[in-house]
Amino acid sequence: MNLHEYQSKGRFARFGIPVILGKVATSPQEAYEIARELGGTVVVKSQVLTGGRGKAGGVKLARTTEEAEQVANQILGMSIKGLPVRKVLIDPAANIGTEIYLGVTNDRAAGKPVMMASSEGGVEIEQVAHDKPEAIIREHIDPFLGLRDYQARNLASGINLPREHWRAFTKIAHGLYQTYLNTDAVLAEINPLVITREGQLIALDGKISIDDNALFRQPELAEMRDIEAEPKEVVHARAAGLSYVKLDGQIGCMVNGAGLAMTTMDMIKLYGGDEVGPANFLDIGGGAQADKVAVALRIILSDPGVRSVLFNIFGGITRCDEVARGILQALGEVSTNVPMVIRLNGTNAAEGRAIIDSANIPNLTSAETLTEAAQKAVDAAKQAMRAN
Amino acid sequence: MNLHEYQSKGRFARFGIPVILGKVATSPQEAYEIARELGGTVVVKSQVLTGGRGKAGGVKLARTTEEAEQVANQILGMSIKGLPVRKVLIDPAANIGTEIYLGVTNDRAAGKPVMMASSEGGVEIEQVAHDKPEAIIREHIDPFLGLRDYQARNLASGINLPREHWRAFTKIAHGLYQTYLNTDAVLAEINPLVITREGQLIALDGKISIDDNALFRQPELAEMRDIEAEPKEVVHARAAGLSYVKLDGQIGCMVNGAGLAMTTMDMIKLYGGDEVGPANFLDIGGGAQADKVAVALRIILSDPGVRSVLFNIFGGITRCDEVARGILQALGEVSTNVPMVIRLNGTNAAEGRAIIDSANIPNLTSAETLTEAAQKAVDAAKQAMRAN
Amino acid sequence: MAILADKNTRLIVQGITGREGSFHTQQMIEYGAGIVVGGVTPGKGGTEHLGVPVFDTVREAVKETGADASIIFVPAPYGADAILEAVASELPLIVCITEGIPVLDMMRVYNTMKGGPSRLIGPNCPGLITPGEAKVGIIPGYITKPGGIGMVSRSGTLTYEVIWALSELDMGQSTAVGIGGDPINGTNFIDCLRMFQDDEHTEKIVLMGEIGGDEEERAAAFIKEYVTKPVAAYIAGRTAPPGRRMGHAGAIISGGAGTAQGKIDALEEAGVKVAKIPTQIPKLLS
Amino acid sequence: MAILADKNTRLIVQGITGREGSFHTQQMIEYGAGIVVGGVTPGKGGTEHLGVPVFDTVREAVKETGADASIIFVPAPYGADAILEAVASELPLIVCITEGIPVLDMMRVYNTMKGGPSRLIGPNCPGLITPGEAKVGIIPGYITKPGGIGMVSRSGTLTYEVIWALSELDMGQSTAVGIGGDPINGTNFIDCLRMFQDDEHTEKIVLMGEIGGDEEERAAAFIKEYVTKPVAAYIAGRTAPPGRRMGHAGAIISGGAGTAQGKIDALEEAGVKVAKIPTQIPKLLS
Repeated sequence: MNLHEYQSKGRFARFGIPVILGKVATSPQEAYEIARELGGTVVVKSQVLTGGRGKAGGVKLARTTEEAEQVANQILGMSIKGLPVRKVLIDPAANIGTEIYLGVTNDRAAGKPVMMASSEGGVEIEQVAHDKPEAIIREHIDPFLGLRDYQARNLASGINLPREHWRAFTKIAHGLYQTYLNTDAVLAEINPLVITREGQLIALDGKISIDDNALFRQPELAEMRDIEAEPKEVVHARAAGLSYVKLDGQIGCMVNGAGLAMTTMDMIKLYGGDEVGPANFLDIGGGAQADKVAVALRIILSDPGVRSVLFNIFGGITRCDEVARGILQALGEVSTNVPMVIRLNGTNAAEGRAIIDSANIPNLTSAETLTEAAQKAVDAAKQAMRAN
Repeated sequence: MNLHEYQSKGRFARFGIPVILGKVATSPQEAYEIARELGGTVVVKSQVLTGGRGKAGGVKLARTTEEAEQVANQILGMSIKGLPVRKVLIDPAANIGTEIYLGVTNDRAAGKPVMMASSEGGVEIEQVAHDKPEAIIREHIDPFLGLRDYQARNLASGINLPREHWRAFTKIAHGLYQTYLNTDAVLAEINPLVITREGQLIALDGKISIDDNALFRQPELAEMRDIEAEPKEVVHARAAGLSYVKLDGQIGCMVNGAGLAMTTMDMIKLYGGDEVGPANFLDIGGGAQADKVAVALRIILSDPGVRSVLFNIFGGITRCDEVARGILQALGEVSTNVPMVIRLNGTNAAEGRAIIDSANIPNLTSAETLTEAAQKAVDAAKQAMRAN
Repeated sequence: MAILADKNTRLIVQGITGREGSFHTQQMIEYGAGIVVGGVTPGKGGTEHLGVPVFDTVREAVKETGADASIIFVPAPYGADAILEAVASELPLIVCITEGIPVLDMMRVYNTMKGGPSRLIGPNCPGLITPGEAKVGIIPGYITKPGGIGMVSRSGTLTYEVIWALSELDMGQSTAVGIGGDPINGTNFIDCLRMFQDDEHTEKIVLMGEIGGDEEERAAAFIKEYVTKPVAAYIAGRTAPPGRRMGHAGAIISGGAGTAQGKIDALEEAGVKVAKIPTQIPKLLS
Repeated sequence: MAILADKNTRLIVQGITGREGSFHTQQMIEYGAGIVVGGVTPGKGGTEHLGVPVFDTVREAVKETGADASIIFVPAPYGADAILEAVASELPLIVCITEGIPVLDMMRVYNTMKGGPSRLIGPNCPGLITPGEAKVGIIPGYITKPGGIGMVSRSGTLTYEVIWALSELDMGQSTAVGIGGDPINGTNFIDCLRMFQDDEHTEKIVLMGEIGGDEEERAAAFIKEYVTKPVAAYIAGRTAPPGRRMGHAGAIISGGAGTAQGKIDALEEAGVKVAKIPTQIPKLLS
C-alpha cells in the first residue's frame, strides 16, 4: 500500500525529519485559503499514487493566492496516468540549493534493509541506477543493529556531502530508518532531500510503501488508505482477502494461487492473441471458502467489459467443493448470461464437479485441462464480442 | 547501582507488570497515615539495599493503623547488615496462594540475557541454585529477537504453572524483559511473583540492578540513587569517577587499575596478617589527571582509621607525573602526618619520581617494588598503631 | 531417497488443532503412515488429536517424539514466532505453510537462521512431497508419482499443474518442493538445485519461476556453473503489467528488473529449456 | 612471530585526534616505526595528525592505507559503534581500549561478531604488545623484552607488574595480551591459550585472572585438555569481600561463585602453578 506525498511527509515529521509540509486542498477555494494562510510563493502538488507528476504538469508554482487557486483548479481537473487528481498539497516554496536522494528498502537477496543515497536527487532512483549507477551509494543495514552512525557517515562521505551537513544528514538518516521500521515499510524515500540556500536539509518530497502483510499491526496506517482514489471492486476484493488487479481484456479469471493465476493470464493472451485478453488478475488465495468465492465472482461480473469467465482451480489447501459451492452461491444472487468455463482439479475435485453438474447451469461448461479451459474461454469471449 | 524495592516495583508497573505497591514512609506518623489510606492489613517493609530483610525482622505485618505506626517505629530504628533503615514501604497485604520466582540477568559466558523461573519463589535464587538446581528453568534470550512468546511458554511449562495462568505469566515475562532492557539492568527479578488465592499473578517484591556503565543514558534512574543511604566518601568518589570500596583495615590504598588494586590489597593482607589490613579498595582508573588523584587522596585521608597510605601506580594510560602532581596538590590542601609510601613505575615514572623528590615531604617515602612498598606501608601502620 | 524428506521423517505439526492444520494433518497421515508423530498447540498439551499426541511447546514435542521436522499452520501474526520456536529446537527441516508473514518479521527470522543447523522451506508455500514416501505440506498426494524428476517452484498450484501433467505421462517425481512466493524465504532455487544435482535418485530437474526479483537469474548462473542434469523451466507472468503486484509479494516488476523475458533469456543462456506453457514441460524433458 | 600482531601489522587508530588517542598513538609510533598507518576521526578527514593521514570513516581509511588492524580510543557512548564500524570493514584485529561501554551494547557487538572474520580484544583493556615488533595498545613498551613467554590477563597494570618482573630477570615475552575486565569481551582466556599453544615462538604461558565469573575455571578445563606448555597463574582478589564490585564490572563474587580459591583450585587441578603474589611468577616459570 502506497501513501500519498502528504501522508509520507507527515510520517517523516513524526520521526524527526525536517519537512516542508503545507496543507491539502480538495477544491480551488480551499487552495486559495491555504495559500493565503501560508503567505508567499507556494507549490501546488497533485496527490496521486504514481510517479512522474511533475512531467505530467501535476506540480506547479504559484506566486499569488489567485494564482494558487487557478493552478489548483487546473490540477484538480487532471488525470495522471489514468488516475484522477482529487487532492492537491499546497506547500510553501523552498529556496532550493542542492537536491539529493535518500531511501531505504528491502534487499531480498541480502535479506536485509538497504539504505541508498545519491547526489542525483529529484530524479527517479531507477533512472539514476540506469544512467549513472556509480552515483548511488548503498549501505546494508543489519536488522538487529539498526542503522549505525558510521553508516550514515559512509553514505554522506560517499555522496561527497559537505562536512557541515553530516550531523543533520545523520539525524535524517536515522529518522528515515525509524520511519521505515515503524511503518513496516518496504520502501521509504526522500526525493529530493534538499539543501536550501540557507544551508538547511529538508525533505521536499517523499514516498512510503507499506508491507500489506503488516497492515494488521498498523491500524493507523491502514486507515490512511485513500479508498476514494481506488475503484470500488479493488476495495471489495481487499476486504474479502482477494488479490485483484484490473486489466484491460475481456476474460474474467478466477484462479487459486498467484503463479497459476499469472499462468492463466499468460495462456489467455497466448490463445487470444491481439483480439481478447484477461480482464483481471484474481487470486482467491489458499483455503478460500464459499463466501469468498462468491465475492470474487461478483467482482468479476461487475466489470462491464467481461465477455466470458474462466475458473481455474487446482485444489491443494483450497478445496474444489468449497469453490463450487461459492460459485453457485454467487450465481444465486447475481444472475448472468456471460458464458463461463470451469476447470477443477486437485483436492476434492470430484466432489466439486458433482456439485457443479447437479446445479445444471446452462451457461457454465466444464474443461479437463487448463489448455482446454483457456481455449474455451477465449472462443466464448470472441463469440460474445462478435454477437454484440 | 541497586534500586530499592519500591523503586523496582515502580519500574515494573511502568512496563505493565501487576504489582502490589503502596507508599513509602520515613516516619511512624507517615506510616500511620498511609496505613489508614490503604485500609485493612498492611505489610511494613524496610527499604535497604541488601537481601535477607525478612530474616532480620525488617518486614512485618500490621493489622491496624496503630500497629502499622508501632511496627514502622521499630523498623525505622533498625540497622540491617550495617545499613540503617531510613525508609519503610507500606504495602497492602496480599492473599498469597503460591510463590514463584522470575528473573532476568546477563549470562557472561553465553553473551546473552537469560531468563530464569522457578516454582520455589520467596527464597534467594542462589539458595535454590544450591539446594535444588533442577527447580530453576532457564531460557537464553537472543538479544536481537528479544523474549519470544514460546520462551515464556517454555518457562511456564517448565515450572508446571497451571495453564490458566500462562497468558498472565507471558505478559509479565515480557514486562520484565522490557524492564531489564529499558533500564539497562544487569539483573531484574520478581521474587516472589505470587498467585493470589483469587487467581491473580502479582509482583510482591522485586529487585533491579543497573549497569553503572549505562547510567549516562539513564538520567532518570541515576537520579534515583539513594545518596542518603551511602557514606559521603562513596558519593564523592563516584562524582570524581573513582572506584572506591570502604574496608575495615588501616592502610589506605590508591592504585591505578582494578586488578593491581586487588593485588595490592591481597599483599597488604599477606604481610599485615591479622594485625593490619587494607582500609579501602581504590582504583583511580586509567588516565587519571591531577585533580582526580587529589580527590582520591582526600577521601583516603578522611577515613579516621587510616594509619598509613600506600600509593601504587604502574603507569600505562595513566602517567606517573600526573599522579605525582595530584598527590602534591592534595597535600597542599589537606595537611597530614600519616606516613605515606609511594611506588611509581611505568609511563613517565622518572618524571613522577622527580616531582615527588623535589617536593621533599618528610612523611612520604619511596619504594622500588610493590613488595617493598607493601611491607613499608604495613610497618608504618603497625608503628603508628603502637604509638597511639 | 530423494531430498529433504523420506519415509523415515518424523514430523510434528505446529497449529495441529486449527482448521487448516487439522485438515492437512489428516491428509499427511493418510499419505504417509507414521510420518506425523505429534502436534503443538499451546494450552492443549496432554490431549490427543487425529491420533497423535498434542504438546504445549515444540521443545516438549521434540523431546517426547524424537521429531526431526516440523510443519507450521499458524496464523500470520504468529508465524515468525512459530518458526523461531522450531529453530530453537534445532529441527533440521521446518516447513512454513503460513501466508502473509510481514517482511520485517521474516528478515529477523532469516538473519537468525543464517549459518544455523535448520533449513526453512517457505513461508507462504505448499511444502514438499517425496512421492510414495513423505508428504510434508499441502501438495495433493494423488497427483504425484514416484520417479526421477526433481521439481522446485515459487508457486503452489502452478506446481500441481505440472506434477499432474508429468504423472499423467508416467513421468514420476523424486521430490517436489514449493519454496514460496514471498520476497524473503528460507530456501531458494539454488539450494534446491544443489540438492537435486547431488541426489542420486533425481535424473532431471524442473524449475518453475515467476516475475519479480532476480532469483531465477541467479539460479541460471548456478545451473551454468554446477548443474549437469537436464533442466526444464517455466516462468509465470509474461503478460503481467509492470509496477503491479500480482498476488505474491515477490511478484512485481519494477524499473525493468524482474521481467519474464529477462529470466527466460538467462535460463536459456544457461542451457535450460524454457516452456511457453506449463504443460509443455513433460515434452521438454523427454 | 608470536600472536595477533607483529612488525607487519598495519594499524589505524579510531579516535586518533582525542587526548588519549593522540598520546598513545605517539607512543605506538615511537615503539614500532611504521605500524600506525592512519587514523579516523569523523569530520577531520583529509587532515594529518602525528604524521599519519586522518580519515572520516574506517572504510576510507582501510581502502587508502590497506590497514589490517584497528585500535579504538573513543568515549564509551560511541564505543560499540566504533567496534561495529571496524567489524563492517572486516578487519582481522580490533583492539578496544575504551572503558565503560554498557553491557547491553557489548552483547549486541558480541553476537554480531560471532562467527565473523574479525577478532576483538577488549574492551576496557590495555591491548597487546609483541616486544620488539608491535605495540597495539597502552602497555608501556620499555618494560617488555622479546622472548618466549606468552601472557594473557584480565587486568592492565597488574600485567605490567609481571612483565616488568619477568623482564628484570631477562625472561622475555612473545606477546602479552590484556583481554580486559568487562563481563563481556571479544577474546577470552581460552582463545589466547589456544593461540599461545599453537604459536611456535611461545614456550611458556602466564595467565593473570581475578575474582568474578567463571572464565578462569573454564580456562583451567581447557588447559587440562589442550595445553602442553607450562602455565603459571595468579588470581587477584583473594581478600576481596563478597558482593562488592572491585572496580572491574566483572570482579564481583556472588553467591559463592567466582571466588579466588575456587579458581586457584581449578587451575592447580589442571597442573598450573599458581603464585601467591605476582612477583613469584618468574620463579614458577624457571
